[in-house]
Amino acid sequence: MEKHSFVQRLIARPEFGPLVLLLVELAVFWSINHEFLSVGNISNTLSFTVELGLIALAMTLLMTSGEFDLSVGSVFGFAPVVMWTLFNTGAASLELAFLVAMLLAAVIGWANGWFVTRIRISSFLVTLGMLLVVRGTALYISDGFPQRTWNSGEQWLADILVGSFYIGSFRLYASLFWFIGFAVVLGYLLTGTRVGNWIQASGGNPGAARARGVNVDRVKVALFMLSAMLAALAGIISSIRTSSANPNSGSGYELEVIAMVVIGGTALTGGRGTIIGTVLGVFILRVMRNGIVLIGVPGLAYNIFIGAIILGMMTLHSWLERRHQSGT
Amino acid sequence: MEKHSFVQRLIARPEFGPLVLLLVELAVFWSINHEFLSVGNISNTLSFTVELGLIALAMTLLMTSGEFDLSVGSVFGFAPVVMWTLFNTGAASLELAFLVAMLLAAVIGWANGWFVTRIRISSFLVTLGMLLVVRGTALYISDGFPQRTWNSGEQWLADILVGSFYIGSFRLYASLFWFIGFAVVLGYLLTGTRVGNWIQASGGNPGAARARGVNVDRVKVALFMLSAMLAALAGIISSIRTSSANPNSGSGYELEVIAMVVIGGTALTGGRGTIIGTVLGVFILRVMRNGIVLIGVPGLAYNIFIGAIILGMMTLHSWLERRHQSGT
Amino acid sequence: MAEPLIRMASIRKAYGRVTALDGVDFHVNEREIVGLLGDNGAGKSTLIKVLSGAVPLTSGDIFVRGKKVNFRATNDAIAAGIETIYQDSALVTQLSIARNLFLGREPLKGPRFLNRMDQDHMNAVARDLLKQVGITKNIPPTTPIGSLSGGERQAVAIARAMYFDSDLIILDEPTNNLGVAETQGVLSFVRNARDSGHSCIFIAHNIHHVFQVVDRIVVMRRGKVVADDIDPKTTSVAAVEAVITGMNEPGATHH
Amino acid sequence: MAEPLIRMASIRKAYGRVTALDGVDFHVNEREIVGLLGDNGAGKSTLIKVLSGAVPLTSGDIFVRGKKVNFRATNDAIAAGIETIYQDSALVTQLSIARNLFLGREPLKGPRFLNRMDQDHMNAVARDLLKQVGITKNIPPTTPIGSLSGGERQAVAIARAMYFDSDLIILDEPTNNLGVAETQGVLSFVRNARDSGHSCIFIAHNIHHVFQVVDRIVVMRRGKVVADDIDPKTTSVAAVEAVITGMNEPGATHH
Amino acid sequence: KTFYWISHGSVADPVWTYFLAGAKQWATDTGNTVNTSFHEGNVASQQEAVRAAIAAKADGIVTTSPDPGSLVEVAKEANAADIPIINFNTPDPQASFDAYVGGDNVVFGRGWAQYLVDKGLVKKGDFVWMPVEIPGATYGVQEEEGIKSVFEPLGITYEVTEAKLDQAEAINRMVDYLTANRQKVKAIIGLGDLVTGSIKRVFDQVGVKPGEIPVVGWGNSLDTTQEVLQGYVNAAQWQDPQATSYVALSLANMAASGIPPGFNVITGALYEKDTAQIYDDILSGK
Ligand SMILES: Nc1ncnc2c1ncn2[C@@H]1O[C@H](COP(=O)(O)OP(=O)(O)OP(=O)(O)O)[C@@H](O)[C@H]1O
Ligand SMILES: Nc1ncnc2c1ncn2[C@@H]1O[C@H](COP(=O)(O)OP(=O)(O)OP(=O)(O)O)[C@@H](O)[C@H]1O
Ligand SMILES: [Mg+2]
Ligand SMILES: [Mg+2]
Repeated sequence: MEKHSFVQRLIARPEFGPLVLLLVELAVFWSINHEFLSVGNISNTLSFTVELGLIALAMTLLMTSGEFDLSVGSVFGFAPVVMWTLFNTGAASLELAFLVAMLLAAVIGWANGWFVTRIRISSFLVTLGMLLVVRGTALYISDGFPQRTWNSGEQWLADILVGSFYIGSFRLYASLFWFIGFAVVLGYLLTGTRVGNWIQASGGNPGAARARGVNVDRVKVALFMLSAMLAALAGIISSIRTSSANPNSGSGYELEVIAMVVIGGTALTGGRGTIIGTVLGVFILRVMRNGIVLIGVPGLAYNIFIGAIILGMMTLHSWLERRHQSGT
Repeated sequence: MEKHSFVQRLIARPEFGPLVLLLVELAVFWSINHEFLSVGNISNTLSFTVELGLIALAMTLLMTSGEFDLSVGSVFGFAPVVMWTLFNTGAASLELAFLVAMLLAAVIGWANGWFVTRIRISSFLVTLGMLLVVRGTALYISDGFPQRTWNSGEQWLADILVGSFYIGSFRLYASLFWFIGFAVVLGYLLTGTRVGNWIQASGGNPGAARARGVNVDRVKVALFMLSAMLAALAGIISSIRTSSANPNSGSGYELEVIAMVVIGGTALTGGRGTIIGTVLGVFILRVMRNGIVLIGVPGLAYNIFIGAIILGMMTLHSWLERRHQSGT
Repeated sequence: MAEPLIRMASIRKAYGRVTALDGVDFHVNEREIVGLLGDNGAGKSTLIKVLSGAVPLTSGDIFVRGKKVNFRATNDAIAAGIETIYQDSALVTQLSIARNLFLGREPLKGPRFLNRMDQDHMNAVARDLLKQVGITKNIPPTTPIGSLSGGERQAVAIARAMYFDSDLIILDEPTNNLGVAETQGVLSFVRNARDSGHSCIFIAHNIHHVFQVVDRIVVMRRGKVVADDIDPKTTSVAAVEAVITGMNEPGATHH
Repeated sequence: MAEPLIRMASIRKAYGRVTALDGVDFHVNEREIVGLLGDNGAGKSTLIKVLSGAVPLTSGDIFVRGKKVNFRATNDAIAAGIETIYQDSALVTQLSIARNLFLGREPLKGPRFLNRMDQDHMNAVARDLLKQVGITKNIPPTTPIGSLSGGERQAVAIARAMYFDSDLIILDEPTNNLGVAETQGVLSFVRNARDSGHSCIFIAHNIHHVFQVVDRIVVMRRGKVVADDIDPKTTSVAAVEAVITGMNEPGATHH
Repeated sequence: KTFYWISHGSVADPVWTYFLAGAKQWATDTGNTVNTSFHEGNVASQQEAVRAAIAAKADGIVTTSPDPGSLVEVAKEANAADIPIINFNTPDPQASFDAYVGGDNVVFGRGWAQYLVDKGLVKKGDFVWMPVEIPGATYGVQEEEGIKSVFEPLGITYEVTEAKLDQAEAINRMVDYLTANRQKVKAIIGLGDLVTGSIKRVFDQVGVKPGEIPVVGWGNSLDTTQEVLQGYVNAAQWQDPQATSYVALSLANMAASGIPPGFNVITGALYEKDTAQIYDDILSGK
């Protein structure tokens, strides 16, 4: 009963479903257009993937603790606007401006957490309200004008965050290593540490966790702050890479990020989360968007395909789950 | 212990919080700009309110049963495009086109319900996928071009749905009566009927409801269909009133509608819902948007105000709730 | 002898790799109260969940009055006359006592198409039932379940079974949480059930309660039925305890 | 006599308009096992929820070893040495047995800043505890709570109280759902608790269980303490039952 | 006096920033109050805003047209209430506006297509890619109409794709598309300012040299003026966004003072590398 082979153990893991989905997806797209796995395309897909991925990592922990955050997209747009406004007006050095932007993000996350845990408003309403406030503030302080970033060329900070280099003809961004780093740290945090146990308990049965002396509120506030700060970091990385800090960038990311996390196998209702699953989920969605364009779907039908593939993949996913549940 | 005055009973009702919010809001806006309560402005606010309100009514029932629907906004845009495309190309009479559009909406709702109840995918992913498919289809069939509706002048169907008439200088749209009608019927359905009891039980404890022989799946599928059909009706009403059927209209409505329902006091997690609360929630949000434009908040700061007011009002709400909970 | 009311044959149920039921044969005759005993995790709850259609079985057959049935949902079992009170009491905490009592069987009033619930009737019946089940405190039937004490909730679940008569009533540990008066209420309810022509499966860890009311005792251990015809009138409590823990078996080991 | 370990004075607790506790005085001495009895809805669970900081009190004072305390959250009570096993068993169904056992007190391994849980240690302890509490079946400690039977869950909750020693252990109906062997495990655990210097509050509807282990019995009825110094050695079960149901009172009425 | 400036545009669209700047400048210069609002293509919400302005007894309203025909009713109501209502940026001849200030998207679209044809950059059988932020939004639809009238008779094919109003997303989607269709695409028409302004970053990412694929499109942003100067974009359309707002408000003010405007003001110019510096200077506020 306790002796099962490696394959059986792999199949029993909750991440097995998303893994199969990703492989199927890669195989299908590749068979239609071999360019799909070309060096140029992979490098291109990776660059944007990790930016959304950073947010998804933090969102995984937050959703495991039973809350979610709709304001990440607006923080993604807000933080770079603050940073580059400060820098471009000469009010601060780039390092200081970066710190100020991250600090503001932390405050936003803290405020989200405060409303949710103290005032006990549902995180849907709190973060929806915060989304509007933050997005509005970004527009207001920038007067709607995008901030220029291209005098960032010689900055060590910019290099550390998104410096790109080539391995052969393969262009890699430093941001990929940030993503890998955060994935490893947060994955370890969730599964291997005491805090990870608290996060899962906070989402699974907050009453029980509180009864055992876990400070559920502090856990949630910390995760809201993490989520806002990673969103800010992702936004700053993106602004440097695309050389523009537009107050509107990041709109609509919230739903996409939540979709990535859910496809990866994290429960929408809290208590169960997986970082590996999220990493797979991030790739599943990004590869899908890239692949659909690459195989030449008509432009206006783009959304039809994205939606249909989400539905189709989740059906496959649920079928895989059920098969393994009813096993033996 | 069972003898409490009318006031006490009013305060104990869950709808008391939203009611106070609405009154506070009306008072504040009116004190800033007296035009706010002018006949013209009230009639203007009402007309758009009821269209979003129709969707919110159906969403209340759906959320009480423990699910929600992100695809309503896209159905709102899709249904009128279908109807007017059929009519304008001469493929069908207006009545037939209307029926076809409503039927398609029913099919969309049924599909949502099928994926959620049969395949057991979370309604977040299902309706997000459906949102994309439906929006994409609307774009695709219309090639992105809005459909004209102004040859609708002489149609009885258009009159029944949105015909407007004056009471003194007060302009009323027939759609208001549709809203009132649906509010009464659905309110009665939720609180007074057997089906209403099933809806609440399906959201509160689906296992228990199933154990008692309630067909939870059928309840949910029916509510998904209701939600899609009311969204389609609202979209058609709106297209006639604004004389344009744009494949993009309705985008973002889903979050606004859910916010209305939640502000009204319906639980995001299911089991508890109130139609009266939703009607109040609809007015709270619409009045807010109208008032903000009227008192002359700068366009770029608009979102800041909306967000801040949502947060402020929910704080007040939660304070009212707690006061009454802890009362003697 | 006639076909029993319920017959379950070679029932197997596996949750993933865990085998909860391992070839169980079980029957209940007409007008019979069967006590189902067994240690924690023996498979009692799983057996009755299978019987009431709440979980699908892996293999095996169920017969009701000799006719093979295939329960795919609780509705099917209810339609076949099987009513169940679950251990993890299946109430909707947000709904009122009366609405819970009648959930799935709400009485209607007025024209059918209006689908109007007869709330006055529901409240009146609920008030009565609460008294019958032994609750002396005056709890309004419109109180939501969420604000009841543990025992009061259990009493509501019991009251539900008392009201709707079915051929077979299954009670999974109904006396847990119950006070003295309420426990007596349940036991006398079970006794009355037989007299009014019903059958009953009674699961409890308190062997004394079981002995007071049942006609026949069935014992399960580790997913198997190990004794299925113990007569409480001719057997001692201690002997039954030995069967439950497996002490009576030759070469029984205990760690 | 010295100050008692716990003293609660004139405790009132109202849920909205429902008064659950109506001026309760209650104390527990050092090394004392107190049995708390009372009918359903008498206020027992509410009393101990107040004592463990789970719900705020409306008025009244709590003293621990003579020092007035103000429990605003369960953390405060745990810090003061009060450990509680709730009736509606407070486990996280998604987490494994071992993770539930150590929730809030996870042992660490390696450098502190790594915050690394010592999972091997946790699993080993969990395995031991399950045996101690009477579960003979071989359940891996990594099994999620969600796939345990009702009694197995209760046993896990008990095991948790056994492992972390506190000055006062509160058990709210701990023997519900438990089989014969497991019940004996709990009762002997309570007896040992006193010998090793702990105090204990034991709530149960099974008066026989209570009689077997407690030093003193307190009875509540309708939010009030109606007897607070019954000695189980000198009183009969029937007499206590009469106090619980209120039959002993002059002019007691019963509907 | 109080004026309402109501736009169907999105705050996310850089060009609207310049429209807004013109309105603000006018408010500062004249000392009047201008209440501004954006409605992101939502017809119902825009109608509501215009009616709110009428209810508030505004001295004048300037508004864009989200969809031809959609403001016919409310324009009548404004006329009835004796409030001047000026249309800008997107025309709607059917509505009873007092005047129109701005360009004509159909004409712009035709201009771009004609430019590509006249310069010999595309010929029969060629394929032109036309990214747009929001397919179905009026501006893109009208431009497509103009483009179609030139390309269709010549047998030139084209495809519209969605880029989204988000810088990173837009770049990403455009890169994806260009990677897949690099051989096929003979020219690009950027139907909006955000997509045209992203061309340089897209070309750099995919490895297309400036000028390798001819590009025309909107030119109301600094990104685009720079792209024209550096040779990524061949020709770009200037719309005078600030001036459009400014003049529209001036007309409204004039009408409010009892002088009815009896004329429309048409704006716009297509610029190439040689004149791009002028617009670059305007946009960077020099
Ligand atoms: N959350 C709540 N809201 C409102 N009333 C409540 C709530 N919890 C308990 N009550 C009421 O308080 C009273 C005492 O409840 P409590 O749970 O303390 O009883 P108990 O003595 O533990 O009963 P049992 O033996 O049935 O568990 C009950 O009448 C119950 O209805
Ligand atoms: N959902 C589930 N998933 C996996 N295993 C399960 C599940 N439910 C029950 N089991 C396992 O099946 C076995 C039998 O459980 P069951 O609930 O039938 O026991 P029981 O006899 O009712 O015990 P108790 O007296 O403690 O209620 C247990 O070992 C349990 O671990
Ligand atoms: Mg059981
Ligand atoms: Mg209790």
